[in-house]
Order: sequence, then C-alpha cells, then structure tokens
Amino acid sequence: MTAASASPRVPTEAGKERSMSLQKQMIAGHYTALSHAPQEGRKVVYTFVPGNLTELVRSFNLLPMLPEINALQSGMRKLSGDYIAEAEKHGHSEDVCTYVKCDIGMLKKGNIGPTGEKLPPPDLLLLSYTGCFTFMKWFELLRQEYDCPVAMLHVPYQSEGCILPHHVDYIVQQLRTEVIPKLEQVSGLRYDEDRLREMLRLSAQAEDDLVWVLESAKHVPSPIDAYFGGVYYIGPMFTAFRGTAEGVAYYRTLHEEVEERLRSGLGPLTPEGSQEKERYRLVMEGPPNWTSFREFWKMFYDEGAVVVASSYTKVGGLYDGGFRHDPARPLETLAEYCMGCYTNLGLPTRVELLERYIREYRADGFMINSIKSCNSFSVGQLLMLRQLEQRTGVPGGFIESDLVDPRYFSAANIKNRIESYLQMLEQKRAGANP
Amino acid sequence: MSTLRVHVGIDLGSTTTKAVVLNDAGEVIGRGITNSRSNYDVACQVVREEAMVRTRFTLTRQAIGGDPALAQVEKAFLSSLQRNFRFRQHLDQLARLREALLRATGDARHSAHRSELTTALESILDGMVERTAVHFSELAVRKSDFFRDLATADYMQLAEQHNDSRGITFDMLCGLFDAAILVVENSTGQGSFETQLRGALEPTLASATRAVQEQAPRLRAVVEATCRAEIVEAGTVGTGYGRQRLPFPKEQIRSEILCHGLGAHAMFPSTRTVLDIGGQDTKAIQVDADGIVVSFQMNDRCAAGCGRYLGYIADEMNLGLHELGPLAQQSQRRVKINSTCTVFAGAELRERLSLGQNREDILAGLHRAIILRAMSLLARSGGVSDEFTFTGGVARNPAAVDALRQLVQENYGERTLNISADSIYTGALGAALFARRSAQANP
Amino acid sequence: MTTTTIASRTRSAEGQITAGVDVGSSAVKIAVLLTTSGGETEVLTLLTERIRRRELRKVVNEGYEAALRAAGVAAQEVCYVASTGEGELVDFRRGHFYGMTTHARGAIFLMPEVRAVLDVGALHARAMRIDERSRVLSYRMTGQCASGSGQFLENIARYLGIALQDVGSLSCGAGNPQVVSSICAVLAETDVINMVSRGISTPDILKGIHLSMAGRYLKLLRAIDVHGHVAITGGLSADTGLAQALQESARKDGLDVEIRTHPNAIYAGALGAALWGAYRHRMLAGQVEVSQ
Amino acid sequence: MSPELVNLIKGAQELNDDFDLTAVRTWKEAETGRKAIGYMPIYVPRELIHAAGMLPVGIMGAGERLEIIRGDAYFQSYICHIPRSTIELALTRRLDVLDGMLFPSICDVIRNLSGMWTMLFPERYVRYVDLPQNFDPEVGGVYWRRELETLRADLCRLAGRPIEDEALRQSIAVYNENRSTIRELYSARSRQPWVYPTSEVYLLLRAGNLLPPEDHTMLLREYLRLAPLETERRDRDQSRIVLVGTFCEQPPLGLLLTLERAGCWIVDDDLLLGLRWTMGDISCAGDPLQALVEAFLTKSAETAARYLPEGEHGRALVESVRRNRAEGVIFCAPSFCDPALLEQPMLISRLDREGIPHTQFKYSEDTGQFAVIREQAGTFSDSIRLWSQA
Ligand SMILES: Nc1ncnc2c1ncn2[C@@H]1O[C@H](COP(=O)(O)OP(=O)(O)O)[C@@H](O)[C@H]1O
Ligand SMILES: Nc1ncnc2c1ncn2[C@@H]1O[C@H](COP(=O)(O)OP(=O)(O)O)[C@@H](O)[C@H]1O
Ligand code: SF4
Ligand code: SF4
Ligand code: SF4
Repeated sequence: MTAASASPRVPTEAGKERSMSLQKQMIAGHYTALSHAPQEGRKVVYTFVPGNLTELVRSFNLLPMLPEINALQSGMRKLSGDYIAEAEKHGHSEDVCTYVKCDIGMLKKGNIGPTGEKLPPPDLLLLSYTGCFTFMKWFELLRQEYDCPVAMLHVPYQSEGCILPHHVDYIVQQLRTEVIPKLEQVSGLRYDEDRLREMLRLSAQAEDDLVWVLESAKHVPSPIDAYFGGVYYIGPMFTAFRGTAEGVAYYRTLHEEVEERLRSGLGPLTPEGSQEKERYRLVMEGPPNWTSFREFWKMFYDEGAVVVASSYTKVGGLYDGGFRHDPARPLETLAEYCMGCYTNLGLPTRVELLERYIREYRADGFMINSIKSCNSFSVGQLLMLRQLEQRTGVPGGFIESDLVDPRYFSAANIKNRIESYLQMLEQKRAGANP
Repeated sequence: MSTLRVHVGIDLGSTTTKAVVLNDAGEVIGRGITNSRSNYDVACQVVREEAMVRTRFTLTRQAIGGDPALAQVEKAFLSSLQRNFRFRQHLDQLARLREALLRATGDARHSAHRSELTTALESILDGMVERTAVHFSELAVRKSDFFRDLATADYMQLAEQHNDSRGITFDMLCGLFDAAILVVENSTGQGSFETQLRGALEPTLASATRAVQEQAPRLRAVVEATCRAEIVEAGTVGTGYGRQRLPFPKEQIRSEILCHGLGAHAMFPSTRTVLDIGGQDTKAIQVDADGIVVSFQMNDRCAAGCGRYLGYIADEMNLGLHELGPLAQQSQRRVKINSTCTVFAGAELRERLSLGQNREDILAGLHRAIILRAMSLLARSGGVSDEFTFTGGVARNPAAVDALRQLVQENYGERTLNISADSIYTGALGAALFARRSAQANP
Repeated sequence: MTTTTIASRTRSAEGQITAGVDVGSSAVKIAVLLTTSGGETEVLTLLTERIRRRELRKVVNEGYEAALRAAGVAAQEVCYVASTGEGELVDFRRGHFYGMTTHARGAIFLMPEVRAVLDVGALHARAMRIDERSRVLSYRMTGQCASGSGQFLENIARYLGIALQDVGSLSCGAGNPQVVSSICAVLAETDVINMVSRGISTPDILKGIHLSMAGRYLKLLRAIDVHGHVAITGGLSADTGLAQALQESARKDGLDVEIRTHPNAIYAGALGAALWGAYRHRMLAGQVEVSQ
Repeated sequence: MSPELVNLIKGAQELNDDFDLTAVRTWKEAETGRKAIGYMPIYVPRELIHAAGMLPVGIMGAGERLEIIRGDAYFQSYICHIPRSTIELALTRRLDVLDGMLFPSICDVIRNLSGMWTMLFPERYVRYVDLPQNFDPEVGGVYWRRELETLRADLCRLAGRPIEDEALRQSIAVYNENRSTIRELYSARSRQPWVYPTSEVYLLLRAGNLLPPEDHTMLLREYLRLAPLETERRDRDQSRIVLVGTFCEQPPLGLLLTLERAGCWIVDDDLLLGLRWTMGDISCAGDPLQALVEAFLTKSAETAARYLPEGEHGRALVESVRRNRAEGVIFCAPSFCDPALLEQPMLISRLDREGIPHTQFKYSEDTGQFAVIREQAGTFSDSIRLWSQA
C-alpha cells in the first residue's frame, strides 16, 4: 500500500508532492536496505502488519519485512496472478488466502521484491498471531522454505470487547520469554528498554498526526479519501517506520498538506487530480482490491463518491479510539497495541466502530468490500451490514472481490453494483427532498 | 388519427430482451420480448419493433372499442387477428430457416450426401410447417413466446425420427440447425407491419363469424387507420444486464435495480419487497412507499440457480419453458437437490433419472433449490415485507411460484404475494417510467 | 457365468473378444477388441454415440448392439464386458473400472510414449501421471464447478453457430485471441456474447476460450508434476484447437511437455476398459482352471 | 446383521439426524434445573461442563439434509458450510435447548461466528474459548489456567452451583474412560476394518456429541461386543487408508460410504477429533484444573488448528500410517477450510519424503453427489491395489 511505484501520478499542485515523494524515498530506501542486508550483515525479520512490533524489532537494529506488503505490491504490479498460479501449481488450494499464495509464488519465482531487487531471506520469522488464523499457517509454510527460527506470539482475541489484564500479562510474558530472547539471539544485541522507549515516543508523535489527518475527513466536503487515499497515508505507520524520525517527519508533512487542502477547500487527491464534487460520503469496511486498485477507485471518484472513514486503515492499529504507544509501559503498550488492531476486535465492537464512523463522519452510505481471501474480515460481514442498516438507517452496499487474485475482480459486476448502489442513494435523496 | 407520443423502456436481459411502450398517461400500450442474442443492437431493434406492433394492436383495440357498433365483435376479431398475425410471422421465419438450412448444406463437408441431406431437411421443414398450424390453432396452449424454442423443439423431434436415414446422422442435422437458427434470429425487419397485418386481416375476416364479417368494412377501415397512425418516441431508457452495451447515452441508462423497483411499484403500489429472478441473476430489492429502492442484494458471480438453469433443464427434457412448472407441480415426493450449478444441470438430471428417480420429483426439487437460493438473497436484503412482488421470467413458472409461496409462508408468515402475467416486463416498465419522467421533466 | 467361461475357452484358439463401454455424460463410447492367444490386440470396432437428450439406457443398449453388429460378433462371444464412467447403466457389464484407470490404459495402448494423460470430457477434466505400464502415479480432477469443461465449449460453439468439428481448425487460425474473464461457464457465455457484439471474430473468441481452458488444465498437469509426452484423451482430444492452445500455453509457462493426440483418443476410456477386461478375464480364467 | 446391532446403529443414526436435539431435551427434562452447553468443533474442556452437572453438546453442523435459508444469508459463497448450518439451526430455534454456547479458537470462521452469536442472541451465554498457542507452562499454561478459571466461574453461575474439585476429578475419570473406549474402537477397526466399517463407527462416535459420556461409553462397548458377532463380515481386497482433514466440518455419511465402496478401508481418521483430543489419560490426582491445563499443553492431538514447533508437521500422520499399516492417505478437506487446506502442502511434502501415496479432494457437509469423489477414490484404490506389489 505504500509503494513508491504505486503512488498516484500527481499533477503538480503546490505542496502535494512533498509527502508523496517523501514516502517514495522512504520506501525505496527501506527496500534497498533490505536487499543489501545480506552483504552488509544486517539481519532481517519477517513479520505481519497487524500487531507488528516494529519498534521492538528496530530497537535490535533489525530490519522488518512484511510479506503482506510484498503481496499487495505484487498485486498492484499485476504480478500476483502468476505468483498465485505458481503456488497453486505447488499444491496450494484455490480456496485459501491469496496473500499467502502470492507470497509463496513470489518466493518460488526468485523472491524479487517490489523494487526489482532480490529480497533477503529471513533471519527470524516473527509470527505475530494477531487477528488472523492464516498467519500461523503462512509462517509454518515459510518455515519449511527457510531454515530459520520462528518466534510465535499468540495474541488473544478481544472477544469480550475489551482488553483483559491477564491477556496483557500473557503477551508480555511471551515477549519476555519467546520474542525478546529470539531477537537477542538473532541480532546479537541485548534488549535495550531505553532505546525502545525512545522509539515508542516517536511513534506516539506520528500517531497524533495520522489521527488528525484521518479525522480531517469529518469536514464536509472532505479534503481526503480515507480509503483509497488512506491506504497511502497509513503506509509508513503500519509498516516499517513507526518509531523512526523519518516516520515523524512524514506525518508532520502530511498533516500540513491536508491542513492546506482544507484551507483552500480542495477535495481529495485522486490519480486524476483533485476530486471536485463530493456527491456521496461513504464509510468502507473491508480491504480494497489491489490488482485493479486504480480501476476500483475510479468507479468511486467518477461518481463523486468519497470515502470518509474506513476500517481497513485500522488493521495495523486503531488510534482514533485514543490509543497511543506509551513509552512509560513499553511491553504493556505493545501488548495493548497488538490486541487493538481492527481484525482482533470482536464483531460487535467492529459494528460499534463503524456505526460511530457513519454518524461522526456524516456518511450517506456505507459499503462493504467482501474479500474472498480473508475469513478474518469477511465472516459476519453480512450480519454487520444488516446491523448497521438497522442502527443507523443508512443503507449499505455489498460488493465482492479479492485482494490480489485477478480472477476475482469482475469489473463489470462490481461496477454494476456500485452504480446501482449510488443511484439508489441518489434516488433516495431525490425522494427525500423532491 | 393524431400523433401519439410514447415512452419506451428496454430491458436487455441476459436471456431475453424486453420492451415496454407507455403513452403520456403512463399506461402500457405495447410490449415486446425476444431472446437476447449476440448482437445487442439487433435484439434491441427486434424487441422495439415488436413492442410497436403491439402498440398498434392496442390502437386497433382502442379504435374498435371506441366504436359502439364494433363492441360485440371486438374480442373474437382481435384475438383471431393476432393469432393470424403471429402465424404469418412464424411461417415467415420458417421460410427464412429453410433458406438458411439449405444454404448450409452447401458446405464442403456435406458434399458427399448433399442430396440426401436436402431431402431430409425439406421433409423436416415440411413437418414443421404442418405443426405451425397446430401451434397457432385457436385452442393451442402456447409452448413458448420464441420462435427459437418452438422451432428447436419441433426440429429436434422430427430430426430424431429421421435419424437412421442413409448416412445422415442426428448430430449432423443438429449442427446444421444450430447455425441456421442464429441466422434467422439475427435478421431484422420482419417485413413491414402493414403488409403483415393486412396479410393477417383477410384470412381473419374470411374465417370469422357472421357477426364479424358483417362489420368487415368498418374493421378494415380501423386497421388501415392504425397502420398509418403516427407514433413519436419521446424518449427511451435502457436497463438490464447488458445495458452498458445499449446504443444509448449514459443518461438514458438506469440500473436494473431501480427499474425493477419502480416497475414493481407501478404494478403493485403497496409492494415493499421485490424478488426478480432472471436468466443469470437474482435480485432481492426492498422499496419504500414511493417505489424508491432502500436496499438490494444480487447473487454473486456464480450463476447457479437462476432462470437459465431452468432453460437448460427444459432443453434437456425437450420441453418448452412453459411446461416445466406444471410438470413439477405434479410431484408427490420432492427430491432434495443441493447443487444448482447451471452447467451441471443437465448432467444432474440425467444422473438422477438414471437412478430411477421420478421426473416430476426431480423437477420439484430443482424448483425448490432455485427458490432456496432466492430466499437467502431475500434474507440478506432484509427479509420479505408485505406486499411482496415476484418479477422476472421465472415468475412465469407456477412451480417456482408455489415453492416461493410456501417458503415465504414458512419463514415470514402471511404475505401478499403479487405476481403478474407481465412480470417479465417489470424492468422494462420501470425503464419506460423513467423515460416518461425525464420527458416530463424536460418537455 | 459358466457359459461365459466356456465360451471364452472354446474361443481361445483364435483369441478372446472383450468389449469396453464408456458411458459419459455427453456420449457413449464402445470398443470391441480381439486379443489373440499370442497376446496381440486387434480393434474390431469403435463406436461413439452422442446422447443428446435421449434415454441413456436405450442409447447404451442400442449402441452396444450396433457395435457388435459392426464387429460381426454375437453377444455371447464376448467374454468380458467392462464398463467405465457411469457403469451402473451398463446392465450387461461384467466388471467396472474407474475412469482414470481406463483412460491411462487406453492412452498407453494408442500412444505408448506418453507418460501423462489429460482426459477432457463434457463435464470434467482429469490429469494423470502414469508409467509405461499405464500405472496411475498421481492425478488431479476439476471439481464441482463446470467452468472450462467440454459442455461449456459446446454451448459456446452452439451459440456461435459452429459445428463442433470446426471448432479446432477455426481456433488454430486465430490472430488475436481474446481472453474470457468470467470464471463461471454461464457468465462466460455472456462474456462471449459481449465479444460477438464488439465485433470480435469467431476464431479469436474460440482461441481465447481454448487458452483459458488450457490454463485450467495446465494447473492440473503442474500439480502432478508432469513432464514429457502428454496425451489428450476424451471428447476434446478431437479438438485440435485445444491441443494447440495447450501446447502454446505450456511452452509459454516453461513446462516441458509435448502434447499428443490420436484419432482414436476419444475412445481411450472404452479401449482401456476392454483391455483391462481382457486382463481380468485371463486372471479369472486362470483361477477357473486351477480350481477344476 | 443381528437385530441388536441394527437397532444400535439405527438409534445412533436417529440421534444424529435429529436437528431438534430431542435427546438433549429429554435429558434436561428428566431432572429440573438441568442445563446443556453447546460447543463447536474441536476442543473444549467438557470435563468442566460435566462437573457442573450440565450436558456438553457438540454441534458439528447439520449435514446434507437441512435446508439452508437464513444461513446463506449470513455467509458469502466462499465460506465453508458449517457456520451456515449452525446459524440455520439456531435461527430456527432448534438450539434453544442449549443454555450456552462455546466457540473454541479453531479458525477465523468460528471466531467470528462467536461474535455473530453475541449479536444475534444477546440473551444467551456465549464464550469464545481462546486456546493457548504457547505451550510453555509458565506462559501459555498460566494464561490457560486463568481462562479456565473464568470459564469455571461462568459455568458455576449458569449451573447455579459450584464445581467442586472432587466432582471435576470424577468427570475427568468419566472422560478418560470414554476416550479409552474410543481408542479401543479405533484400534479394533484398524485391525479389522471390515468388522467395524467406518460408516458405522462414525455414527456411533458422533452420538457422543449428544449423549452423556457415561451413556456414550456404554454404547461403544455394546458395539464392540456386537460387531464381531457378525459372521457375514469378511475381509475384502481393499486398500487401507488414513483420512485427514475432517476435524471440523464433518463429511456427509455418503462420502464415507463412497470411500468404502470405492475400495478404501479407513483405518484412521481425524473425524470428530474433539471427542479424543486428549491423547491418553488426564491425571485424576491433585489439582484437577491444573491437570486439565497440563493435559492440554502436553497431550493435545496434532491438527491444523494448533501451532506446531519446527519439524513436527506430519510426524503424527506418518506415525499413524505406520502404526495402522495404512497404504495411503486421503486428504479430504471441507471446501474453503483454510486450516485444513493450508496444512495440506506441509503434510504432503512429508508423505512424499516417506514415499507414502496420497490423494486429495474437497467436500462440503451437504455434498450430495459423490461421482467425482468415487472416481478419485476408486482410482486411488485401484492404483494401490493393482500396482502396489508389482
Ligand atoms: N413462460 C415461461 N415459463 C417459465 N419460465 C419462463 C418463461 N419465460 C421465461 N422463463 C424463465 O425466465 C428466464 C428469463 O428471465 P428474464 O427475466 O427474461 O431474464 P433476463 O432479464 O436475465 O434475461 C428464463 O431463463 C426462464 O427460466
Ligand atoms: N470434434 C470435436 N471437437 C471439439 N470438441 C469435441 C468434439 N467432439 C466432442 N467434443 C467435446 O467432447 C465432449 C464429450 O467428451 P467425452 O469425453 O465424450 O465426455 P463424456 O465422457 O463426459 O461424455 C463434448 O462436450 C464436446 O465438447
Ligand atoms: S486471511 Fe486476511 S488477514 Fe489473514 S493473511 Fe489473509 S488477508 Fe491477511
Ligand atoms: S459453472 Fe456452475 S458452479 Fe461454476 S460458477 Fe458457473 S454456475 Fe456456478
Ligand atoms: S471447516 Fe475449516 S474453515 Fe470452516 S469453520 Fe471449520 S476449521 Fe474453520
């Protein structure tokens, strides 16, 4: 989601390009560091976006790499179809999560990353088992390919709608007895709590700015698109840049830019320039499709639909509920962060959150993009749809696609549904004030 | 007769294309239906022509109805006129089919036995012509609206009887037919309305009752007048599965959801829930008191259990679509069927038949399976409220209606279920209403 | 039972006659073979009868009679009738063999050099990796969804008004194949209709369909790790367009396979059944002799 | 078959086919105040429920006979079948007889289903049982003990009485007995699969979802006594296979029959794994809660739903193949079952290394047509039988 190569081509409006080129540089730099890691003797940790322990990993001077991000990048660069086919050739079922297959296919085809450079093998697989069962199988599969240790971090699910103290203890214990020792072993460094605290402080700073940016969409009309645009905004935060000065700088810049857009009354930035009319304000649930990301986005902005809030931008941490990384309680705060990711929330909590978004962001409608790959997201979405309609009186739309499997993006079908849905909103509005 | 201003809605469905013509008052004065085909423009044109023919029939009826002297003969005359008109159309198409078939024998592949083939085809076609009279006799139950269906059924039966004549295989005959029927379907311009109608008029009068014959001069005058009446299309709106490919600008295209909602509302104003089962998709729609859609659900990308499925089954059994439902209704013990993959339909049927299951019972199971899928969509869209309207082609199938009625009763309790004989036109009606709206908004 | 044994023993001077009946979902295929005492196999008759909406049992029975007539063999002379496919419908069968077992056998009989078989019928496709004695080492089948099956191709051909026999040659002449996007066979039909209305030529459409089918089949072949010569059997072995598309796609995919077909490959199942029948018969006859 | 055996099997079949859970209802009505707690596949600590005087009831979907109407309204087509039928049962009020429902952490489907339950039935007791994936007694053990304490407290509240340690020890003993009987049945079947065909074994085993464990043990004992008396049952020339992947959504009985008819004897499987999750006995001495914790950490069955340390994948499977003298493995997973399907390639590579033949296909609990499966299983069995000696 943070691809330099995938950033929208931006018309040169003042200020617009800064955060983007910043992001571009950061990502490119990170991938270069990754691909040079073996030569430069740096160690690499593979891990997942939800519940990622970037600060902890970085405090050991280790480089984090996120296979999910590689998979979505492959999707955007239209390579995922081949990769998935490759994995299926190796006996993976058609039915399972395509991120896994895309990643495994990429590996089987030489592990060339998004920037065209070969990616390093992991020195450690940090399995943060957060909000998704598939993660466990994914790294078990990778473990067969690479001869490296695995650190397993089991994050209990928030089934009761809150974080329980003994769950925090459980995670902290695992960090102490499983994760940290393995990080020490791989890096050859001792755990340095002061360093971790400093990084957590930087995280919190950037998090403030990110939340400000996402919440700017409460303004009518919104200066941002909190889904299609949002996936770019969360990039550095959810991936490798929490706890870094670069991350802080990026979010500062972004904040300023969005402030500027607000002041000058500009709409969200799309690949075709600033969106002018805001005809529909939508809340989105579910991840986007990556193989036809642009086409998908266009189906919205062409009709004047702006996404003002989305749950997907909360998969790598839910900050708008008030959570910030807290340097005072380093391991506890990490535990709470892991448990707070969107897909680790119980279904009732997810409904409450979306309900709040629909109200607070004054949405005309909400739409669910149900992803074939992802049971974690998708199971229960039809009930969520019903519940949200009942609770808010706002009509919901439902579309189906996949993350990175091009076979599951049926453009005509999806366009038909989106159009029908928006025409319905329009008709409703016309009916309400004839 | 003065100029008539009309509004046209066209619903380009995956299996059938429908048109509805409205007058300024919003009354339906013409309808047309045809098989959807590879060429959308042709489908559009054919269906529009047919709807205009019906419109002129309506005009005829109105004119006759307006003339007190003709009131008594109206019904007998008009139905006979229409039958004769259809009969002529059918014969016309058969002639074109004959031409296409004979031309196809010219293919090099058939050179070895061209003359046997020609003889076989001629005799099959003669048989078909004979049967035409039966199809259009006064008491006949119509098997299908479509030339393709009628012709296919007749041809296949006759061809099978021919199967064992020297070197001419059933397969070969089927192959020829498949190609020829397409040629027929893709030709437009069924002869002008006037010639056809005038052609139908005389035989109608000739075979009519004394009472009708006495009014012959007046009737001729009325028919003449409607033939010449000037009809102006104020606007057209397109909808349906293939709407993106209709040759209309974007403003003239509406989503089929909105059209079905509005159309159902127009037919039954108290409708709150609409179920539409078409050829490849099923839609469950909730509308408010003004016919405005409040929520909807469509089937996903698998076409299992839609109308097309019944089409394959009918094909497989060599039956007309009209016959499937009544047959299923005769079942005593329904078989439970889980898979409704459209492509497997025929195979499943064969397998079950070969296991000794009864045809009616299997059919009843199939109908139930289709409706079960629809029930899920209804539940997804928010359930079944009163009143409930069933639209789309499958609503013409009485066994499907029975299954739906029963399942709705079981799951939602008492609901008024609206079904119209014209339910297949609901989408087109909605489109025509949109056309009329925009004509009135920008006169 | 006894009569069968006796009949075959008296006849064994010249050889045994066996028949294989392959009941598919779209056609019934029958093979009548003579196995000489020297172990040579002679094909007496091959027959195929498309079912086309007729009562299956009747098609089977009539087809079998016709095949025997053509072979000049009386029913009691046949010492083993083996069914394959929907064998329950062959009331006069003596034994049944599973489809992949028979196709493998038939393929080796027709094309001894192949080490894999792709059987594409009306509803399913199956890929088998085999050894030189037609032992099935590994296999994969398409599942419950009919996309990319022979039936699908048949529907499309019908829609395009193309005779099945012409599908292959038309497809081979395509210049600019168009990819079909839908997964579902039914929706793919609509895709195809859209293509026609966009003015895309018939060969290009057919080739596109062949390529998408080939993609599915290659996946099966890959999954069982196939190399070398691959035979296409079943109804679609007659479709040269599919064979070509498969060969092209395999090459593009870097899969080193050589696609083979044989004019009689549509009978592979029936042939295989008849051959296994002969084998079983010898075994059973051997047992009879021992017990006497 | 002897009338006694016929009745036994028929009884089990009727029990399993009864969506209305009449047996559970009858059990509850026999004494006032009795309660029943449902649970989804695979593992929950049934001993705790039992010790509270309640009946644990396994809900493993509803097979092929239930018509799904509302269920499909809640689940997209690419989600496995078991949550549909379970929701269908619940929404048609057939599960009203259950006073609570436990959802163990087997996968994201069951996990989210627990949330759906909370929203759909706010008045009922629902608990997501988040099994530990860390097997260190000081970490996962401590966590699991706390979870069990919560569960124990909840169950006490529901039952309206405390769960005494002694009662819990007794319940452990009852389940030890039940599990050892099941083990006995499994090894008997492995020795003589024609005497104990899987299609029967399965029905009897499945009755354990609904019967009190004491009754279930008796039922199994009765079967073990009766089946060998069937003199008609003869060995047939079939291949011996292990069935893998059926631990959650259960295959329809027709599928098991199809496998047997297509020439496969099933000599081991992971059907209804929850009933024999704990391999071996749980200690009846000392702190019983701690005994449950330790048994979970050290004696749990190996299955796709659990995290396994390096090098462990497939070891248990290979052992089972060897122990049961199986000739091949059939991977038979529910469509769209991520755990089973993602696990498969790992198990397969192990089998390949060991030279054990295998085949695979998918099913759904409502699969009604077995032609394709018969074809594949038949070919697999053919290839083992015709060629294994050659
Ligand atoms: N007279 C009839 N009797 C029964 N079923 C019919 C009849 N006419 C059409 N159908 C059914 O309706 C389906 C077509 O419905 P329709 O609403 O026209 O679909 P679409 O709009 O997708 O073309 C056919 O596939 C067929 O199953
Ligand atoms: N000449 C041909 N060219 C292309 N396809 C053919 C030809 N003849 C038959 N087929 C295809 O073969 C299929 C039948 O294959 P077959 O193996 O007989 O299937 P089954 O055994 O299931 O009946 C038909 O669906 C048809 O699509
Ligand atoms: S199942 Fe969902 S959360 Fe899990 S890896 Fe796949 S896409 Fe990510
Ligand atoms: S072929 Fe059948 S099962 Fe497959 S998508 Fe189409 S209708 Fe569904
Ligand atoms: S069948 Fe598989 S995916 Fe479905 S609930 Fe069970 S474990 Fe989960």
